[in-house]
Amino acid sequence: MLRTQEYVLNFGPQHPSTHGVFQILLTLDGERIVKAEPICGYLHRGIEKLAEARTYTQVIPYTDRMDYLAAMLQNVGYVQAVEKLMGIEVPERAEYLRVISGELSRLTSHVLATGVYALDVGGFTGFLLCFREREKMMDLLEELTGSRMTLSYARIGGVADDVTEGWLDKLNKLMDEMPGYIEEYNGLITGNEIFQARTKFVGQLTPETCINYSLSGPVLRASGVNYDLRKAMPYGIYDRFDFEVPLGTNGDCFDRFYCRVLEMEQSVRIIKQAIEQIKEVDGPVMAKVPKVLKPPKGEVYHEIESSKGIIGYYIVSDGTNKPYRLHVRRPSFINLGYLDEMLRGYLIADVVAILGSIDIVLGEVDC
Amino acid sequence: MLENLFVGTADWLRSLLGGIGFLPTEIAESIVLLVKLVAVLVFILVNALWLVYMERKVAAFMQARIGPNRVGPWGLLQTTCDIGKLISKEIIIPKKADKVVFLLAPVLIFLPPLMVFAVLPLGKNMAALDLNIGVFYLLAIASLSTLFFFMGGWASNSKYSLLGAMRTVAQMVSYELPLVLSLLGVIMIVGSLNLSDIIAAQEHTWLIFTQPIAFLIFFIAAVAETNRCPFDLVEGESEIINGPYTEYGGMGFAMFFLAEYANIMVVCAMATIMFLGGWHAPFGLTFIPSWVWFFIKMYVLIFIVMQFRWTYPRIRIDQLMGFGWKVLVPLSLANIFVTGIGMYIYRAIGW
Amino acid sequence: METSIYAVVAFYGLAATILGAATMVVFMRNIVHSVLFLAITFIAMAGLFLSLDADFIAAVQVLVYAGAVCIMIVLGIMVIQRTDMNETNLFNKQIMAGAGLTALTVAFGAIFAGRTAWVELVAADAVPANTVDAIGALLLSKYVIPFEVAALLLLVALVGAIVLARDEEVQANADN
Amino acid sequence: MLTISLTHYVVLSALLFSIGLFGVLTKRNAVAVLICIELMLNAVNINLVAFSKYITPLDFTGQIFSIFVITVAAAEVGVGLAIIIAIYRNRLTVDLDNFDWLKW
Amino acid sequence: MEVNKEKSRIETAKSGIWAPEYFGTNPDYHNMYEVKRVISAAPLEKILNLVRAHSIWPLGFGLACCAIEALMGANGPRYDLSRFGYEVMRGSARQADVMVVAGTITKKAAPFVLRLWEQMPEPKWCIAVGSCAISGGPFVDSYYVVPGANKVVPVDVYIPGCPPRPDAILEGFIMLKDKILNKRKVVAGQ
Amino acid sequence: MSDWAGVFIFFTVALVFGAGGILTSFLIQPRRANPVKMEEYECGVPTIGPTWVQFRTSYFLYALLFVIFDVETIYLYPWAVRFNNMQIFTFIEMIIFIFILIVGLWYAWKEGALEWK
Amino acid sequence: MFGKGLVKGLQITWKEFWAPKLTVQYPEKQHTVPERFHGKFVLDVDKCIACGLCANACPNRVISLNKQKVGKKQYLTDYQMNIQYCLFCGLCVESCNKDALHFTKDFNMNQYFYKNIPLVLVRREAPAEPLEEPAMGGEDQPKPKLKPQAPKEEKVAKPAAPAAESEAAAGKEGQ
Ligand code: SF4
Ligand code: SF4
Ligand code: SF4
Repeated sequence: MLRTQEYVLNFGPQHPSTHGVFQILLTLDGERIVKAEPICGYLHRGIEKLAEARTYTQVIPYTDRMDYLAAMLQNVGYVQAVEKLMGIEVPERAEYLRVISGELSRLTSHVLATGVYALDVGGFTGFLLCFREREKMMDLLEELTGSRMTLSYARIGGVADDVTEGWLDKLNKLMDEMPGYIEEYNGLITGNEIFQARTKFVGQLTPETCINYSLSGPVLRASGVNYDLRKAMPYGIYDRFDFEVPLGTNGDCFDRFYCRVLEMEQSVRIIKQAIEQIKEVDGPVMAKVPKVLKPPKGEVYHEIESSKGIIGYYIVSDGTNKPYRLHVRRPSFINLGYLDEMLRGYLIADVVAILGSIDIVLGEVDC
Repeated sequence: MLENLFVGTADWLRSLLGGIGFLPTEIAESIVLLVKLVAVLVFILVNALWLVYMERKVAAFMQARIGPNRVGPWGLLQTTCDIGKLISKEIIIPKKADKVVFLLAPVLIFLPPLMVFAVLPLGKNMAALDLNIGVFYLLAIASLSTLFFFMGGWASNSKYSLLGAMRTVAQMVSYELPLVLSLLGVIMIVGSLNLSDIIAAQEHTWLIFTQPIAFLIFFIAAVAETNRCPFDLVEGESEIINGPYTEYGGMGFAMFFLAEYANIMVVCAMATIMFLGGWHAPFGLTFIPSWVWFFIKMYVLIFIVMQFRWTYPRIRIDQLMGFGWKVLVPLSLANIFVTGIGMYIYRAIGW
Repeated sequence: METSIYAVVAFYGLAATILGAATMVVFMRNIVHSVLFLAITFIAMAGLFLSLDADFIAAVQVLVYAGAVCIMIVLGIMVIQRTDMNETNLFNKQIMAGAGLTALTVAFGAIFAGRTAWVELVAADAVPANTVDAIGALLLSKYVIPFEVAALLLLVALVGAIVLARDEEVQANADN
Repeated sequence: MLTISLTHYVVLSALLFSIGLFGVLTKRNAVAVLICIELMLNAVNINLVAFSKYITPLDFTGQIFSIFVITVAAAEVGVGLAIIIAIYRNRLTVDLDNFDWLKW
Repeated sequence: MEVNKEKSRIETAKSGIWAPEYFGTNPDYHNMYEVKRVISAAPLEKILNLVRAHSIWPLGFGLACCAIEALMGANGPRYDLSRFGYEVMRGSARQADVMVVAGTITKKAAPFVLRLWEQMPEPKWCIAVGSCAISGGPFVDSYYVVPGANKVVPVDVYIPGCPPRPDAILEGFIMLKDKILNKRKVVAGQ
Repeated sequence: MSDWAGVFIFFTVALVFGAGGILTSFLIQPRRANPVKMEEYECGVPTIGPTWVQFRTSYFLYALLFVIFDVETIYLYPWAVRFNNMQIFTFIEMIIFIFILIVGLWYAWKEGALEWK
Repeated sequence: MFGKGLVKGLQITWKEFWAPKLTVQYPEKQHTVPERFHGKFVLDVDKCIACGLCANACPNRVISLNKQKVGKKQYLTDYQMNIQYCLFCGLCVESCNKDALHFTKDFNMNQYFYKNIPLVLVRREAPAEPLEEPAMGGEDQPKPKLKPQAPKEEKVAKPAAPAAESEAAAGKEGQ
């Protein structure tokens, strides 16, 4: 019996909804997907290789450029790895600042993911309204760090600068407003029946697959696996905060999306607690570290929970002031691993929905 | 005074031409007709430009921004600039494309909306033509645009265009049926296909009150027919780039672009005529000219269509087809039954 | 009966369009072009119907033929065409025989037409303006049986076509 | 010459019919044959409507019959295309030159 | 010789394989094919330029970090590129006027960037946003990064920054507008 | 007749408008040929395989259903026009007519012809 | 259930339609740029001792400085930032012990031509004689921020020669 002719469609690299330069070679039968072949590497910049020619401090700005949506989390992951390697104690206040700016980064990333997802399924207004709040957060980040996206705020042994006057109050105010905004996203995007029809029970992932494919972040938690490094293996000072890990049940696009929305609420909670606690903590934001960092020979692996999943830094030091080898476990890349099977049997429109729900960032995928 | 602005002008022109004397009446009539037609053409173009501008402004306002405001006063000339630019932009005819059909599609795409506007009464006695089978004419002409969309997409000979074209055809075909069937209720009540008759029948009660379901079906189907959100799969930016007109640039694209807005105007005007009483003034507010009323009603509908676009996500194609065939078609058939039975009861009670 | 100059012009123009487009339908090498010319034929034919005072039929012609049947044929083509569209509508081996047969038919027609005593049977009345009304009335009284039969015909066509063209998997299962 | 009479329509119809017939006999693509059948049916319609106008303008017999013809034509195209699709699925061709088998 | 080079360049854009020797060697390589006009009158051209300058539709494609700022941020509620009428992001290269190269062009991406550029209809412009697009930026010594968009396409306006603020992007668009309106002045260095 | 002449004039005007637009554009646009430009656009990479691809039957089935129901409407409209001055008998005739077609719709539904494949 | 979310959405957009707009009309007004913003660089020439720490701290070798020994002191003759390679990370500013290098809030570094992009912060001839010790603020001292002149070709062409524009002599400084 004959089937219809299958044909190959280039989905990307220049496509409005591949979140950058990502290409999927879709083998289609009508509009159904028979096979999907993700092609990445359009943004491979060789950051790992470049890091070998830079001193430990100089690598920090490069980590920004991997997951440029949540740059602070990348910074923190890297500097904590180096600190682990060198055994540096980080001042209390710096830890708090890292948490605050890190969670703020996570918020910007999640807000963007929410908005972009709305755009992917066709709701333009949701996208721009999310940007409205993102601008406010970026303002705060900019005031703190001097850059809007590529923050380079963390330093080995602390953070670059203390907060400015009144910054914490502004932040507190924004965090007070956040639940209202999230409510609005829920009204505009989450609660919309068309949106739910588009995303519910699409691209489902079982907990087993998630674990087998080493998926992490909201993608994993949407399938109901309670694994958030901030809770499971608290790093930094995350054990001091009281927050929940939102979990999904179906592991479908909707859950993945909604997990992010819920995580935003938790981030707001963490930031508010941190603001309360940091007021008690005074002191320097930078530990006493030598001008030229020469970690001892050895290797270290450190992972933290970034906005996309677990990001791990593996550093090999040969005793000089430059890393001998740097390798990054990039959650976006690993989360993409199951894409082919996830897409099979769905329609073209679902490609966008599924890809959007994984929330990749190409700088991180290709590194 | 304002009421008869346009009708009066036409009459004046007619008498003027008649006054010349040597022109046979047929020629004079044709000239008047031609003037009317050109007026309608200009009207459509100006409105389409305005609608593009309005769309961008509405979008901006719903998204906490301002929208075009630099070119001309309040940015009013923005779309004019866009069209001017598109005219002077290169039209690329892909090598593998079917060149004649490729160029023919944008030429023809404006035909249905323009021809439909020929019969729409935009005010009291303000139809360029008054046809006996008005409604049927509208539907027949409107059904043509499917073919033109297909031509455009097919001739481009690129996969996204072809996908878009197939989607267009499937979608427009599916939603034309509820559109056609929902109007049956109106026809049953009015008993005529003539648009003037339909409007006249609504002098006291708008048909939206007697035919609410039909209106709903009509409106939804009309939104889908014009490929607007949430049914804008055809040009679903995030899925198949630009659908049938992926390969069109410059004026070819401008034609599709303007035709889309002209189509919105057509369906909103149709809905106004069929269900909202056309140019009849509500609450006896007759001091406002009839054509103003027509405009107000039409623009309210257009605004709603735009708000849909800037609120809703896009529906998926299988859901779209399912919704059309499994919900709207049975519903519109049921509406016919209900209307028929209702009218019998109405007659039996003998009001 | 004297006809106005406009009607004459309209008739000849439309007739030329119809015949020209129909010829192109036959001679086009690309089947989609054939369909597009078919659409032109249909639309011109609608114009012809208008000149015959059959406005309803004209609208039906556009609605059903140009708006629906053409689309269906085009979609049918898209479903069965696997390769390039050029060279999809060629003549078969019997082109000469076909041409001969057609010529023969035309000749016979002409002969018989020539032998018929043509009387200009022209009814005195004009066609009433409101054709739809009359057609509606007639359909539901005089022609009610064909009317219902038409419905049955459509049903049978629908069922038959679906059975034939049903989706592949379903048929594959049925075959096994 | 300046009158358009019934004869004109009949001749037009005959010509259209012949074109259709020629197509039916000579086209290789099965869809093209269907298209040409449509042309022939349309030729019939011209006759029907013309006769209706010129012979029985008040009866509408011709017009109503042309509606029936249109119905039949639509059904015919539908079923015809479905048959072609079914054949295509089995034989991967719609070329009538290859349709010389007697059973599937 | 030149023609051969041009041919190779076209081959590159077709094949999708980065071949550095075809880029950037001839500064004028984008003008190999001459622009043809049926009617070209200076006053008409002036009007058209006026119109073009106020309706620049960007091609919606982002390469890296800068795209978030240049294409999304500048379109966002606060900066609102749409005030100038430049917000109509076209998905298809056929309808775009300006190519905003926002991000790192890698060797894998260069051919498709070039292909998109070539597929854009005349007249077209290019804005390079961010250090990466200007010169390879932070990754200039990487083995996989093309040092600058101007190796691939002719750039009209450079917007340094990593990433630049959306304000700077707006400024860049305004500069492009000035350039379209007043090409000679800009070229002559004011 | 004269009304329809108006329609014809409008048809011509619309055609002239469309053709005029495209022609004007061809007159004033700058053109620059280029082999890559003339290739089809597909997200910036060369396309793979033939571009006129084959589609599934479900598209055709929708069109088929549409044709059948469209033909139905040409019966329904004259009926609807006459509806006001008709006997109950004709209404029942119509119900039978519609019912027959609803059976068709139901059959298509049952057979999965309304499912998007 | 069906319809509630749809109506809610319409309500929200309707509300937003009348809500105040956030847009800052850029060329006329500007959104406030914070103090710490990493924008254009300025060099306080008087403070700079030409130690080269900043150039060393930079991850991408953006800063190229030339110095001459005048008397006992190093005299900065040339300080150019090839900001086309810059990450705007701030490591250089942080590393400067003398607090000579700063960011400004000026974000506009746009250029029409590639060769105008590098920021020439200092370009001057070294004086033949060692200056008097309190020479700061002398009349013929160059201003800290110079109008960029046409820089030397080889400085600009770090990885490869710029391709696009070769025709014009000098470009337009970003407005
Ligand atoms: S210039 Fe900076 S922000 Fe822009 S793409 Fe390059 S690394 Fe990313
Ligand atoms: S900001 Fe960073 S990249 Fe730029 S010059 Fe300073 S250290 Fe170098
Ligand atoms: S700017 Fe500062 S770090 Fe750089 S050379 Fe001058 S004094 Fe040294």
